[in-house]
Amino acid sequence: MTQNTGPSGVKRRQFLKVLGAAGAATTAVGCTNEQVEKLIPYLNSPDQTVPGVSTYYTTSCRECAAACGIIAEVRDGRAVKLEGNPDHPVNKGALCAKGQSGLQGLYNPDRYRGPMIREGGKLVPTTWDKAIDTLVQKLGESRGAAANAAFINGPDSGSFAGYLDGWLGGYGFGSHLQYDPGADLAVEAANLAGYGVAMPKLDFASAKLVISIGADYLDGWGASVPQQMAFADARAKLADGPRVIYIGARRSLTGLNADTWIACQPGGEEAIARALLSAVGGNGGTVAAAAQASGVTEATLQGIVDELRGTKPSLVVSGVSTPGAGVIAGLCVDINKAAGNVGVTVKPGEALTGFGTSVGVGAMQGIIERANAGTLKLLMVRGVNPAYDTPKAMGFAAAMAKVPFKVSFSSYPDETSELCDLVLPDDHALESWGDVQATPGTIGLQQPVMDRIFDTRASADVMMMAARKDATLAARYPQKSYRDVVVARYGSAALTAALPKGMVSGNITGRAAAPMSVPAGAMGGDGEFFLVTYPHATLGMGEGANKPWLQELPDPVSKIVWQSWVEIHPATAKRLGVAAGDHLTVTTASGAVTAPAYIYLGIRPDTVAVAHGQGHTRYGRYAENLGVNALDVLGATWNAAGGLALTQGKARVAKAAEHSQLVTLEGSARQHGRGIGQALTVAELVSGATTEHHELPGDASHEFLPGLRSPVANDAQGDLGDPTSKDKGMYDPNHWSGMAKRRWAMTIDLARCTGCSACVTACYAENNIPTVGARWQGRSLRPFHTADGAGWDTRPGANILKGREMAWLRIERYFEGGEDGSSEFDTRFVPMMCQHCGNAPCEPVCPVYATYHAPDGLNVQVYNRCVGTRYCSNGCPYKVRYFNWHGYGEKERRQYAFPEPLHLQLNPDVTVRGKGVMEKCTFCVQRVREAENLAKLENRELQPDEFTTACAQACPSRAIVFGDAADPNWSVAKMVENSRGYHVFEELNTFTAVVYLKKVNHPAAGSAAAAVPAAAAAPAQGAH
Amino acid sequence: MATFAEPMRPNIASADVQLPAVKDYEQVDREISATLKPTKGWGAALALSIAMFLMGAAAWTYQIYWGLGNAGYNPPVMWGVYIITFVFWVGIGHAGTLISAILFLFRAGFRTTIYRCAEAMTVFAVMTAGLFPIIHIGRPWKFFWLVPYPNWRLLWPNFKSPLVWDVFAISTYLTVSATFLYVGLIPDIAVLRDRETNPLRKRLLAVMSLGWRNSEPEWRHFTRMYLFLAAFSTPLVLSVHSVVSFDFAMALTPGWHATIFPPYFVAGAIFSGIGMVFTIIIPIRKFFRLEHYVTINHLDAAAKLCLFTSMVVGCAYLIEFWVAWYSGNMYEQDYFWNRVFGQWWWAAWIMLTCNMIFPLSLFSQKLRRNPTWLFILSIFINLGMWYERFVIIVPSLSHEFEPWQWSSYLPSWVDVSILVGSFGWFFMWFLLFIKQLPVVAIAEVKEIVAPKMKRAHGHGGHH
Amino acid sequence: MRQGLVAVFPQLDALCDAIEALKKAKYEQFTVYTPAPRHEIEHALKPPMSPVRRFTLIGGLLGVTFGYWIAVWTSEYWPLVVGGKAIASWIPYTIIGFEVMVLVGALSTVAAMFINSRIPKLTMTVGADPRFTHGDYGIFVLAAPERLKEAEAMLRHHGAVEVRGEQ
Amino acid sequence: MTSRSKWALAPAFFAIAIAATMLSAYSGASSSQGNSPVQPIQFPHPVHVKELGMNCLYCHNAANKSPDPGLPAVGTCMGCHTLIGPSRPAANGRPARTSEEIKKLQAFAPIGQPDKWKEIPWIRIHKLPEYVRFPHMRHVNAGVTCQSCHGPVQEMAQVYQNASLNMGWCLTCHVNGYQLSQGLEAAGDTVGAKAAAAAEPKKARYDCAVCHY
Repeated sequence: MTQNTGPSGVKRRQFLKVLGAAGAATTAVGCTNEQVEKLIPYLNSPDQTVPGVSTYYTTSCRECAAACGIIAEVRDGRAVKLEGNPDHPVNKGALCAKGQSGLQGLYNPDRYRGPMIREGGKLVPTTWDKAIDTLVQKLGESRGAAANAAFINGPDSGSFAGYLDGWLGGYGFGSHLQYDPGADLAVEAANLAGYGVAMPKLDFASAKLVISIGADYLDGWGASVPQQMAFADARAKLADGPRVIYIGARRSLTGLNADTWIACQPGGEEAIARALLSAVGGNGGTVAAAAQASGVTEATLQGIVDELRGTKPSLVVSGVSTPGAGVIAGLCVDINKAAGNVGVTVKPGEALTGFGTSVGVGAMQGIIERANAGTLKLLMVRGVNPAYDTPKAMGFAAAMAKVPFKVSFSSYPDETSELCDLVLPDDHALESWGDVQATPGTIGLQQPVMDRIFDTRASADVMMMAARKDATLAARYPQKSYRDVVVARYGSAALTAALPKGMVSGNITGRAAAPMSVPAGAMGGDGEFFLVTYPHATLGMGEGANKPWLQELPDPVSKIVWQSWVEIHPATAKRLGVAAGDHLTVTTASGAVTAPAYIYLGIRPDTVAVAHGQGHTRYGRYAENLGVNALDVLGATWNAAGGLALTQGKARVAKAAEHSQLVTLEGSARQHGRGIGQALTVAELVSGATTEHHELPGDASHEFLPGLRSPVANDAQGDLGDPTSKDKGMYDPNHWSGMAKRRWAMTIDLARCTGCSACVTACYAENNIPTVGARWQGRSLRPFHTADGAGWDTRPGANILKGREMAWLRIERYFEGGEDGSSEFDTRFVPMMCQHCGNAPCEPVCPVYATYHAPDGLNVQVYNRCVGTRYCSNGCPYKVRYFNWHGYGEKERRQYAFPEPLHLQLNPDVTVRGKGVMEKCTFCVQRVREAENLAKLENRELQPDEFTTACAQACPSRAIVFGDAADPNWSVAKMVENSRGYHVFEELNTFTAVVYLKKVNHPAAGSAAAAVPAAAAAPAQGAH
Repeated sequence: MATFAEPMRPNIASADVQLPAVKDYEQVDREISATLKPTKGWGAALALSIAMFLMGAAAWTYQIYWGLGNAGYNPPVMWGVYIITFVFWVGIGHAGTLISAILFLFRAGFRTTIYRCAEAMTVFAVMTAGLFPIIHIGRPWKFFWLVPYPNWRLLWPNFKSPLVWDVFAISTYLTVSATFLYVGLIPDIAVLRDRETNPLRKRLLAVMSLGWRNSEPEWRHFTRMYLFLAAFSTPLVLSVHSVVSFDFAMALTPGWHATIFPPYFVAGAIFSGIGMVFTIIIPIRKFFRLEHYVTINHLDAAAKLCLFTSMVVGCAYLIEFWVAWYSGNMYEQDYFWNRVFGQWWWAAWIMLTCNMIFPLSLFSQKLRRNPTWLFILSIFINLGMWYERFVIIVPSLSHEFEPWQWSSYLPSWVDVSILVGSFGWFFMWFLLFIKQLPVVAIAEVKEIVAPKMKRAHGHGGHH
Repeated sequence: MRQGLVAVFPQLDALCDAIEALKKAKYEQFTVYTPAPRHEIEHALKPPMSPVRRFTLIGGLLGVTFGYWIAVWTSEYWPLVVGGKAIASWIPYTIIGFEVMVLVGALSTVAAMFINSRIPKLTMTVGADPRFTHGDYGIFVLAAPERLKEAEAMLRHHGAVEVRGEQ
Repeated sequence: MTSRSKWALAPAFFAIAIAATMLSAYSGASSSQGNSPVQPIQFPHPVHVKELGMNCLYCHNAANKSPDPGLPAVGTCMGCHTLIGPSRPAANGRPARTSEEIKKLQAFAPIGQPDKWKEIPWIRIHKLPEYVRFPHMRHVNAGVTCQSCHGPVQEMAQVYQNASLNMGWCLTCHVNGYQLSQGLEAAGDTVGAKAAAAAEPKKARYDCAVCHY
């Protein structure tokens, strides 16, 4: 999967409209229609491509500022999968859920199919000629005065920023604004001031103690993938890894991955930071003052302070979202400096250079004022949606209405583009040229991986076309297209050589200016509760909401999908008489939102929290009319760097009359002593005491033997099989097919897994898993329906409310401890997929052999043989089998999951399952076969670790290892022998092929958990 | 022949069940033939049944087109109303075979007048049950893959799967019980044929009677065959519900994976079947004026059997709980707690009340001999036994090993329509049957009616 | 060339007396009709054991063999391992063997009854009378024409209410 | 008819029923075997393969390196047919001829005007269901001749589906093995077939998940 087939020359690939001779393998199982099918050959064979064989192109991910390198798998002219570029310094081959969902941006069914112009109050399709003429006319009308026009762009650390400013300058306009509502500008500003870079590399592995003050580095804060990799690498050092403390009012995913959570009152972080600064010898504050401000006991804070004082090296990260964030971020810089962490755990030299180029709402305020004053004549917006993602209280949409002419370069109809007069839809990043600064000295290249699918144009090309129609500017734009600009910038030969790697050395100059400095707002509001809002881990500030993979990906903390929710502490919920799903209305001076309550242990009793990302009124079929927009309750309050304060103070919370069932994948949040996610403390790990071993009273003891109990062919016959049997057929290791020589297996290291869920999206992308939560995918509620769709269950996530999600791989999130409502609870993230049991309970019950055990150790599901008795699911103790209740893969069905052109993403190597068919994780058998075919083609044996599954490939924590456990040269064969290994429900004698490695916890020195091995865990394990 | 004043306490294990009001063979022919005349009430019941059946058929058609998602499945509860109803109807069938075969072997005389009704019930119940696996899989046209036949894919079904055992058991059961019913009917059809005046009907009955003449060699082979069929049906009926119970017992699921399942299911099946026999026979004996054939003594004897099986079933319930506790297996313990006191308490208590507690009333002879009470009780038993299967299937699947996947279940309108439709289907066939063919076995009743003798030395009742 | 006589008896003991008399008089070919099987008739006739049981045995044995065979043969035909169980697992195949045994055994039993009773027969049977399916017993005697008179007298003597000649 | 002969009919009926079942089961009634649609251009395989000696891989050039065999691009056709036009004068002892089909081809692809070229909508003949993976390169590289499955294409004036493409048909080879000599025989290579007569049959995996996933 990592083979790069570099292009021989720098030219736009001549992919013709046709998809090649392969034909799209998108028909569902069971349809043996004998329609006349056409075979359309190419007119001319494209170089380097073989029909039916994937080509791989490197490019850069543009879904967030981190600028990861990606490889796009292109089959017969269409991109089918995005994977991390293993050679890229930022993400080293991994890719988060957001990045992988770039494909659903590319193939989004609601994309603008061509330019649009406002006629008679409505946006109507137009031609590019007319659109550009209109643009040229409007540019001409406004040119001259810098204040006449404004251009708001999304975050872009590439050279396009300079190019854009150059173009704007040509008309006499001022520089553009890079608006990023989700960027932590306070931290970027403090880092820039303190370290000289906006986002230094956080080297968790070098630290012994990590203190995060609200920095959600695993939730999408900063550069998700590299931080997560570094964090997982650090935790994988086990006993030598850092102890992690999280300080914040709400336990985010980062908080859940910390060993200790200090439930600090919003606004109290600064005092804690000051106390910590004192601890390392700086001029800070006292612990008593911190305890006073934060609502945390003095003893607890003293413990942290002492720990920081006594532990070197440490790492203190700030990511607070209050108006005072700038001060706290500065304090954290001071702490790291005073503790000598700079250069050790905080590495400015290896900074992530995708950051530090954006501005926040503080800067948007200027545009709003100009618009309201009537001086703004022309507003251009690209790659960002300010009408949605600025607080409603700021009145952006109203101000925008006062601008005489608004141009949008948005690819998707969104709240902003719908207000515009001209829409010039941009090519998707996967269809266009560009570059991005990845790390100091490394530029990530962005190239089109396929021909554009709609009548869109790269914005840079549009600007060029407009400029060429202007006599004064035409000379400055001699190139045919932006591609030529990029080629000229790097040189044709150099670019040709660099593209296979996807990177060139160098630094992009002329990027956006340093962050602004404005007076910070203050905490305020009245009410009983603090209100914390936070960017959704995958939907971000709403930009991911139109991608069904991200909507269907459970929030890593709440496990809620397709819905907004209000987090509330169990004790508070009890006091208010609120049950899960009861609606809560959160009211501030700026507005109110109402959403169902999610009762969450990881939030302070005096705080409620709402995630951003939902509540779109216009952003395509997958985003619209879902949940609420948390920006509705935020005022125009920002920090000293102009970044929006997501925590602004207090709010009133009242129980509303409605109730909605939570659209969650969680059945029970507790393991009930069943040992699914197991953990060790460092002390236990070091002493070798095997504790928290899952025991089943009354059952014969099964002492765990590390590794796979029945590694190769024997597992096929099982313990009960006749070992002397002469006729094992292909299950005989000496059979000519050699299949039984292999035992595909997997290990999952829970010490690494952070629960980020990138693997889940990778699985959706690889295996054509339908998303089932959209409103129109629900079931019928009565026999007769009217044409308007009444009579169908149109609740968001209606199928998921019935437990019918299709995710082959899910991340279970169990809490241990905290039954009394205390903040001391442990979280276990357990990725759960088909365990490929040696003795699989699902197999013998199938009446038609649709599921059976393959000689190479796979538990196979043959879709076309499945008759749909669903007995296998009843037999499965892991509950990892999923049934196609509706025709998700059938175009003519209401529940069709791949509306055109989303179906172009479907993996041609994987069957799209039809109605009435059972499906489950296959260990990516298509990749196994592809690797075998390739090896055979090259007349060689499979190489160890030659390929891996989609989940393991994507995992930013590198928690998943896949391979042939029967061959000692594969990594997995060593991993299965790890002493931390265990099988889930081992006592059932299923002999699974998935070995989990226990999580390792670092309890505070002197705490009960650290002192007495397992004592803390035992009561929680025993009770049920 | 003595005349007995009712009530007389019959001996369930003896053949000495008398029909004092039936004097001679001609009376049997006359009275039982008289039941075949269609009445308005029967027509209305048939129309209702057909309407119910059509409703179910429409819902099924809808489900086939739009997908199983329109049923109430809530994974991991992947089996729902259809499998519950399947087991329910298979269970109903068992009483018929018990009465016609097992009680025949045991020489339990009270079976004679009710067995035809029970056996017809068996055939139609199994016919109904057989539909449900086909409804359940959602794509009924794939069902034939469960049947072993040579094919160009060179594929065969998996004989290790309990579902293939089901295919064999249910199809064998349906074939054997339908055959058993039919061969038992042959002499009766001959009786009808010889009494029939309508030439067309007479011709039809002649074909159906296969030329049966009541000759002694025919009877000789017939009784022998009947004995062997009864001998085959006896282990068959025990095996069928054992095999059905294997559908559950062979899976690892807590609450299913238990060795007690086969006897527990067989007892439950017979219990539910007797309930259904009461539901059917009590109205029939009233509306067809057959009180002097199906006497209070017969009902009393059947009620004792009902009480017995109820106690067996109740015992099985208690043993399940006890084993869950005694095993120390946390999954089982957790599951049973959740079943009785947790999420599913209401269903479990419907089951326990209807199947364990209400039937205890049959310890009272007065109630045993009260047809009205027996009828009311039988409705509760039907309900309770449907819920028993609900309680076995749904709570187990919704509360398995993996807490993350614990869920709930609620049937949808499709499920309910098909359930109701199955009753329509069953009663449609049954109602058609009772007006075409005798609901009381004429020949067998003649066997227990004293024959005419020229010498007055009593009947030759020493068998 | 033999000719037949049909005698109708309203009473069972009359019939039995007639049977015994016919046997004593060495009438070889006569058929008894009865509305319901009665042991008295059997005692009088002492007929040979019905051969149905042999059919049952053979059918059952064939069935059990076929049941096991189809299960084992198809498992070996395309060996696929499920749940770590042996490819041909004879223990569960007992269920198949048993069910097929019952099926084939039961069907051969019925077939045996059909074959031995010579049904289905669609033509009118000589010597039968609709009364024999109602309340009366009957005997159809087939004998040389010269003995018919004697037979008729014998039958009437024992209580036949009607005796008629039948071809 | 005597009653004895009536009884003798029963087994005959039974035998007919079994025969009918077997016939329907094995006949492959659902196969599109023999399907031979009229193509937009009547491409004469015999002329190209037999007379001109072109290798299958010249046009179906991905067959030995991809799961898909590949269909010649229009440019591949025009590589020759730019020069070889519809009208051929008599030469080398061969008579003059006019080809309607080359005219059609050149209508799809006018010479010298590549921007006016249109795709040729060939009609698909060989089609496996979507749930079957058939990697052509594994078979071609294992020495399975094209004719083993596609039949004597070199003789087909109009291509038809030669084999049933049913699962049982696939398995015959996978389980019993592919006999190289038979494949060569089908390809018309009698010499090679004789030489390969002693070769062991080449078996292939018959695990379900080799083809179905």
